[in-house]
Amino acid sequence: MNKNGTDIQFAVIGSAGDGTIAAGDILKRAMAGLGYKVIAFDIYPAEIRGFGKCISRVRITTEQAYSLKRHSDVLISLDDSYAIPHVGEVRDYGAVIYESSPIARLPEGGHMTAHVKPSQLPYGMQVRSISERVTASARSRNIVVLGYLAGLYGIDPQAFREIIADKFRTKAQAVTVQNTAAFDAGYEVGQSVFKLDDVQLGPPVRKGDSGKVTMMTGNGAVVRGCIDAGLDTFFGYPITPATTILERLAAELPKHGGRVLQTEDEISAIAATIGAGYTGARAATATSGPGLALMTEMLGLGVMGEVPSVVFVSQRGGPSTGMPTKTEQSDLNLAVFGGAGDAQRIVLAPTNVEGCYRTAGKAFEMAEKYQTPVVVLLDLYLSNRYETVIPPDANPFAPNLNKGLDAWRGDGEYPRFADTDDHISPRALPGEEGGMHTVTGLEHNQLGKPSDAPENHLAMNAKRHRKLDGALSHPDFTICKRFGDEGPVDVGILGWGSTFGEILEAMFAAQDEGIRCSAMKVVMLSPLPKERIVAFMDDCGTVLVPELNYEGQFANLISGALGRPVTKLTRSTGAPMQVEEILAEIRRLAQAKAA
Amino acid sequence: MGEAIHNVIIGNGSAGNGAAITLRERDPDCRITIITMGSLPFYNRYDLPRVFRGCYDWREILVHPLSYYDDHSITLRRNSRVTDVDARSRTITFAHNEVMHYDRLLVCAGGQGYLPEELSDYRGLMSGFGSFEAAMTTYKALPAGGTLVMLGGDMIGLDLARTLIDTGYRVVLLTNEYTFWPHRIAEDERDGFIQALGHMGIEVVDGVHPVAVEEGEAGKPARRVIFDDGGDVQGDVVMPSYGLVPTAEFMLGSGVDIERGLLVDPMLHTTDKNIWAAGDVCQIWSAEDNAYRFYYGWNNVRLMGEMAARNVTGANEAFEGLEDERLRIDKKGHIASPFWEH
Amino acid sequence: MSEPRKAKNSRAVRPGPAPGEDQVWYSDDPRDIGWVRENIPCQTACPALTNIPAYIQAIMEKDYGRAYEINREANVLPGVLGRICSRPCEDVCRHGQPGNGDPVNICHLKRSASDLKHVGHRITESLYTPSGKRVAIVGAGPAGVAAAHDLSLLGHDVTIFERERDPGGMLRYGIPAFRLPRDILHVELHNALRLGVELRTGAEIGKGTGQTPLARLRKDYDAVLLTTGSMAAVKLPLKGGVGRDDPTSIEGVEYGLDFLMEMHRGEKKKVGKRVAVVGAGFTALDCARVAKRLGAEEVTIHIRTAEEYIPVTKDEIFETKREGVRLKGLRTPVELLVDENGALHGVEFAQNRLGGWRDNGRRQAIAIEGSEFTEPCDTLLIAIGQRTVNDYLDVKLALDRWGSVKAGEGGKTSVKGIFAAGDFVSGPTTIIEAIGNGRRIANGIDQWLMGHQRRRQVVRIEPVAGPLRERSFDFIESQHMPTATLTKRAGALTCEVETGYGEEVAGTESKRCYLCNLKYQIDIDNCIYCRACIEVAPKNCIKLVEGVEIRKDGTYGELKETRQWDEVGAIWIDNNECIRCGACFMVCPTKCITITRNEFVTQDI
Amino acid sequence: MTEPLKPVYLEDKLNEVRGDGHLRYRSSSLPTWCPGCGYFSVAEGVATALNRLKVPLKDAVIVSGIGCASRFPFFMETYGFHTLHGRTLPVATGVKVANDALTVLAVGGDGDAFAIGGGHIPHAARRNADITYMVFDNGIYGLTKGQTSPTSVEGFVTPSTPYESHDRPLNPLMMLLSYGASWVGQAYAGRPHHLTDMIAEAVAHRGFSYLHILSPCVTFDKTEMTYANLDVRVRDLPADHDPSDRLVAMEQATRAEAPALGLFYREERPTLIDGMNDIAARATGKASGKGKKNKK
Repeated sequence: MNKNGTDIQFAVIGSAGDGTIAAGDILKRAMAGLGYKVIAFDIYPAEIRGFGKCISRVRITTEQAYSLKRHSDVLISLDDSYAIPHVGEVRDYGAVIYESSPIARLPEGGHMTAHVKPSQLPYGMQVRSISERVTASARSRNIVVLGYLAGLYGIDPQAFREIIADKFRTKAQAVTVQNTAAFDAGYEVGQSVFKLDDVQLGPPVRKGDSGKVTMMTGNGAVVRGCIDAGLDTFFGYPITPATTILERLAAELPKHGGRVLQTEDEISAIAATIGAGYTGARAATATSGPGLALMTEMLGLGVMGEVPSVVFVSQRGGPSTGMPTKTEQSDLNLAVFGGAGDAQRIVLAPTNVEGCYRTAGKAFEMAEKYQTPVVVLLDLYLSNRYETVIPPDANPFAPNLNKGLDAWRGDGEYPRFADTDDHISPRALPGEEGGMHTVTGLEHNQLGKPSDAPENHLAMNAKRHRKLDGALSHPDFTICKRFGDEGPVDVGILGWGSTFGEILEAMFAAQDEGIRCSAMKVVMLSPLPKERIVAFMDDCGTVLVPELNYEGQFANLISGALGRPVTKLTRSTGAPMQVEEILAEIRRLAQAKAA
Repeated sequence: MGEAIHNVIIGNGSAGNGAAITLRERDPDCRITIITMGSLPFYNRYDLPRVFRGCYDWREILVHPLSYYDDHSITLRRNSRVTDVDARSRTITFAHNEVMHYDRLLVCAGGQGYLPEELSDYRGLMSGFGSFEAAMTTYKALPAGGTLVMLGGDMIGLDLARTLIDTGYRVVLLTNEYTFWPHRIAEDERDGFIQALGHMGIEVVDGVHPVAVEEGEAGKPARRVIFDDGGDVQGDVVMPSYGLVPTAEFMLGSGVDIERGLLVDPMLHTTDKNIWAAGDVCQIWSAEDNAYRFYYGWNNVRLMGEMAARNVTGANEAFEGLEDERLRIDKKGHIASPFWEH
Repeated sequence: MSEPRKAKNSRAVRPGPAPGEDQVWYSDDPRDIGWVRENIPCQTACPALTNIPAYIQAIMEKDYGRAYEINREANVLPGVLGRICSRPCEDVCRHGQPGNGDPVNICHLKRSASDLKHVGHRITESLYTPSGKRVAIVGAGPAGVAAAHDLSLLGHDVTIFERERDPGGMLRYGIPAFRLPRDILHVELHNALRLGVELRTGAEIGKGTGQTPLARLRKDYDAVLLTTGSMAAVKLPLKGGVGRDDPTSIEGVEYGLDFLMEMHRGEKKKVGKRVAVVGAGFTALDCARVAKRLGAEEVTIHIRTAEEYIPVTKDEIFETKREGVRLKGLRTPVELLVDENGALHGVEFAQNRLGGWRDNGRRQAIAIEGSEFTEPCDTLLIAIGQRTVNDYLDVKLALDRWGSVKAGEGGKTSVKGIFAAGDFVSGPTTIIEAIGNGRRIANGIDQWLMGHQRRRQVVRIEPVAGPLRERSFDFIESQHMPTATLTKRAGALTCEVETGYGEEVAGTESKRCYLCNLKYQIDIDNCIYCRACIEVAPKNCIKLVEGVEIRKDGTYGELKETRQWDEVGAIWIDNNECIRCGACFMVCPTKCITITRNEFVTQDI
Repeated sequence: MTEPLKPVYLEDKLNEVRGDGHLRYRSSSLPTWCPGCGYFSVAEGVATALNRLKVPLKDAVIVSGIGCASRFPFFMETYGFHTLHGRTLPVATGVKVANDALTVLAVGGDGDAFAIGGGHIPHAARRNADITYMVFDNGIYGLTKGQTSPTSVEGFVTPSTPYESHDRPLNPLMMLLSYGASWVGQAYAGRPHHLTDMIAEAVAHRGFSYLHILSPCVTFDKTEMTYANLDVRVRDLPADHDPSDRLVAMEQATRAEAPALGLFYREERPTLIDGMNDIAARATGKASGKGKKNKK
């Protein structure tokens, strides 16, 4: 892919106090502003500021790309001790930029120059002293390096200056001035340096809709989706990597008439969300695996009480506190099965940033329509990764799908949990005349009264499960989709969530090698679109399921639900899957098939 | 088994690389580190005029493939400037504050272009040709068919001048005692050689003494060289070519004897038992001349590197400069220097 | 004012404040003395112990007069030394250490204090009560003048006997005016001697043409100080010219020192077209530059060792080369080549190799047999050194093997009441060494005359409210000394080459000084070990330490660093690395960092 | 007249520090808190206090939850337990009940204590479990990078309260005084000596001791609970303050704008273990009628 156009990946590596992530952020925003397609992902430590490795990788392309590359073209080291192990990730004739005058006396091998390979091009610069000279502080080293990068590769400095101004908007004016000066100082040096590597920035491609192109993270897209879907209330509690949903909504939602509250914990957050849902508001919370674990009890209440609520779950490395800043897809079991009792809920998993937007909005439709909690499964890699996207022209989300009191025109007592043709009950909202009822976590009958009669529990369990079947054909929503070769193929790949980007890139590469293959993304994980998956599997000689967890939770879900074998490809390192890993497995399966 | 002996070579030119491969051949187990201030692997500096013949990619002038260093287990440290050598503790300190230990040190740091002190204020207005980067910068500064004003000459500069004339540029040469550096020219031969320069198409201005360089006026070429008699000459690029002076400053205070360059015996051994030197950086005692001598040129320098490496690894052989260092005039009436044969 | 307090002879720190100095502490603790010695490298390196950070701070505050006075306390000729000092201070300046950039131009700043002080500036001296003692000083060179000044300040009656027409010694007769303008020299010499010193010029002492025997002086005065310097050229026997010992008997050959001195006495000097200078000191360079100005076309300095080893500042070498003088190394002159008319036409040199290091810190050069070669020249100036002259002595004094007088503690010679100082004792050194030595010996004479020590050196410790510097100062580039253009210099023997810093440049340069007399310390009692200071430190200057080495002399040695938290006894500022930027001071949450100004002061006993 | 400035001699001070012995309470790894963090002051204080009280390393257990403050056990050489967010006190209570000979310290930040863990504190306090609970209050969430916390000032602007926080900060001292804590005190990281004294006193107290420590977050709070602000705001409790008078203590605690440093309230009453011993005694029929004091 991208054989003709621009395809460059930058990796900024440093420690948490170096402003590594901020540098990556400015870089990707500037590049998106210039009109490149951007995919970017940051890796940062759980440690307190000042310690631990941070990596910000930014891939810019002119053709569509679906994931990051294994090899970076340019490595920018803000801290050699962290960046040195990553020198190998720079391709031949790629560039390595580093501090040429560290203040500490280094032992032999302690400096980047000891590690840059002959095939790579070293660029040393006096980052720290330039920062100190220009800003009287070493803190702007990251900005100095960005300036250098822009000067070296001839990137329009204005694009950076605007982003820098925007980034430090909330700070004192002097901060912006200083950082701009730091950028300019670095730029001047970069311009004067003789460029030796063959990293070339081609012109960006701007299509007709270029003016609308914007860059956002998965979490940012969720926020946008929430707002477009008319989210009324949001309750949240900070937890990596979902925190930014709270933060962004705290900033944005009030502008659209909604309310945000930071509660004292996840238990309180989901409780408040369900309380608001019960009252008729579109309500949501966002958390990660540990928060979801705390919330499962309350999610059970949502299922039992048939109260709409949306829970965005950005997965990270587990179990327990696990690896808070590392990505993983290991909360599938918890999201689909977690909680007490048979508490089926809708679980959706978008595969890219644009999908985050659509799924977020549709989650509210579904929660409302099917009167149930909806869990939207993201993961750190998707939540935090940036992609350039084109927002839709018109708001794609239905404002109100509540089957209201109007749907019930019977006599007698209002059956809040009446079993109907589509098993969805008419729901009255507090404040509505004639719809007063009680919701409880206890098993109850159609009137909402507690009942532990065996036939009642059987019937109500069936009702609560069968109403969700409607979600499989929810309008304007892709619950799964096939890519690649049509008809019978040697290798089929089933994927979900953030890993699907790598799956697509691997599948395209395999096709280039002449392997017949296709891939299917499954967005709706519960209830599972069994028929569509079975049809796909029927076409495939062998089925590969790559995912980021140890057990193969999705593979287990599929083979458990369908009784069919699949080949697992699991990785639980905390890092995203590599395209090459999937490709190698496709090759292996294709060869095995041939033999 | 103890740790492998660490042989460190400062300098990534002909001498340093000749030394490295010789060391590797003679000791398959030792550690070899080449240190260079440049950012490129070993390339042929004498080949740099090729940029005027369309060679814009540094990979084309590399002497070895990039895998060479890995294949021979040679560590190449680029962009690394040595600021200090401590012969007592056998450590090297880099400008980037790293400290490296060596067992045996081979200084092959070469030379750098000399600029007379009286012109030092005008350094910023002059171009260089000492590295690929400098060569490309000069190339870019010179418009097609433009004029290069060369101060001095020297065999490196004159080699470039030949190429420039071949490729359609003008070269104005202000001659002086450095014009035929490093060749020693007898007084009575000089006029003949100067004439030969003219035959080659070089516009020779003899007997002037430049004292200043200025930016050209609007609409005129970019540079103006002013003489002590008030006269001047104009060109797009001014390039000083006054021969080389050894890059030996970092060795001051190391404990090794230095005059212009590192003083070595014919075995290329410095006055420290663990330090050898080779190439343009060293002044070799010549028993024949009863004087310390420099030896220049690709072949001499490479031979020195190899010889030093042999002596590092136990040989005890004296270096003798190659014969035929004399400047000649060929059949076409052009100057021919053994310095240009590499 | 109360009278000066008397310190006891104990080692204990004198407690309590001096009058009007509520918070000031005076200490003679070896740790404090050692600190000042090691942490203010410039002052320690200065033979006169000039309080350099203090005067640079004064320049920063635009108080040039005070800066001048601080200088003058150590060195009575700041304007002179600001031009021609050999600058041992700059060699050790912390700003010049690896990674810190270039040393502060201390000498240029010293000159700027002198140049920029108010035209109406008046010098201040606190005088001692007259002692009634009389001291004769022989020689009005830098050592003699410095000693005369201090002795007269201490209350003694001083008379200087000078054989030349004017005072100044080497300053006036050895250094060309393009390096040291005579009006500056005149004013500062005058100021040094105006406290009642009687100056008798044209007054030769001792044997020979001397009108006054030394023995007579010894009788007439309570003490006699000999500061007659090293005013003769070191002889260089050279073959050639029909075996004559004295090469100057050949036309075109002169000793450089004599050449300069004769010129400065007013003789018209001439040189040939091609001038060779043999030697490697300031005199050699001066000779070459004078020769160039006198119209020589080709001037070459021939050095026995190499350019790197000669005891001259890099700037001086650079300016010399800029004026067109060439330096050639590794050669020793062996023979003069003389034409049939007896005039010089060339010098034969032998090629040298470098030998070991000599005691005086110079490299040895060893001629290689059979390596002779010829350099043509019309004039040869020999400037290979100076020597002391003792043939005027009519009193028998013990001499060393170089013919210099032997002087013990306090400058005492073998004859009671006769003292010696400066180059006359040590052999040729530098002006600043002569001045420093002159002052020290003056102190010794004072002690001898009065029967007890009247002054001593202690460390004055004074709290400072804040850092006085900003981090941004560290990025100021070294300010170049502006020089006269080459065309202006050509042929002009009195056109000063260095034109001096203007006020703005001096201010800029002064900010570069790290003010190493400021001592940054962490009060461990209040330190919470939070490392906020380390976070902001620009260098590896704040350390986690387990202990500190105490040397035999009671001073501090190396800090013992550790990364083991349970061994960290202190977070400590390593003042040897500290560049006094103040960043740590600003950030400390418990304000446990203190700054004090620590400097040597002379205290009355 | 001001005191003349005495020179500080490093080795004198080092000898003092090393002779003191508190360094052995530190672990060998350097704390990973941001340089300048007030928690360093607490760490130093705890080490010094435990040393002063001669608590053997093996007999001390430090339990923490989640947060910057809860990193604390890693930097001490004693037993430590880094548990879950907000669940510090239940774990600490478990430790104490299992072995009442141990000296148990519970530590955490203001979020851990009063947000997710807020529900646990009243219960630990009223039980009078013999635990020293130290809350390092920096008024902000450091680990999640700067959101508002239960003790953040009203009007605090953080990423999660971009239009200012409208919540009133908790008054932990008032809470703890009303929860029935038997020892309530306050200290400030910027006054290390006083902090150390207070820690020593809190640890020495039999029963649930609550020490509130004002400790700036230098990374995320540049405006409110900074050293500069606190230096000006803090005051000492009045010299005649009676720590046995809960109402007077509450009156002092209400003046949150000028936090008072010192011991607010102290009472001696049977601890959780005393109660358990009493129940055990009653159950086995050996009741003496009154709860026995637990020997330390």
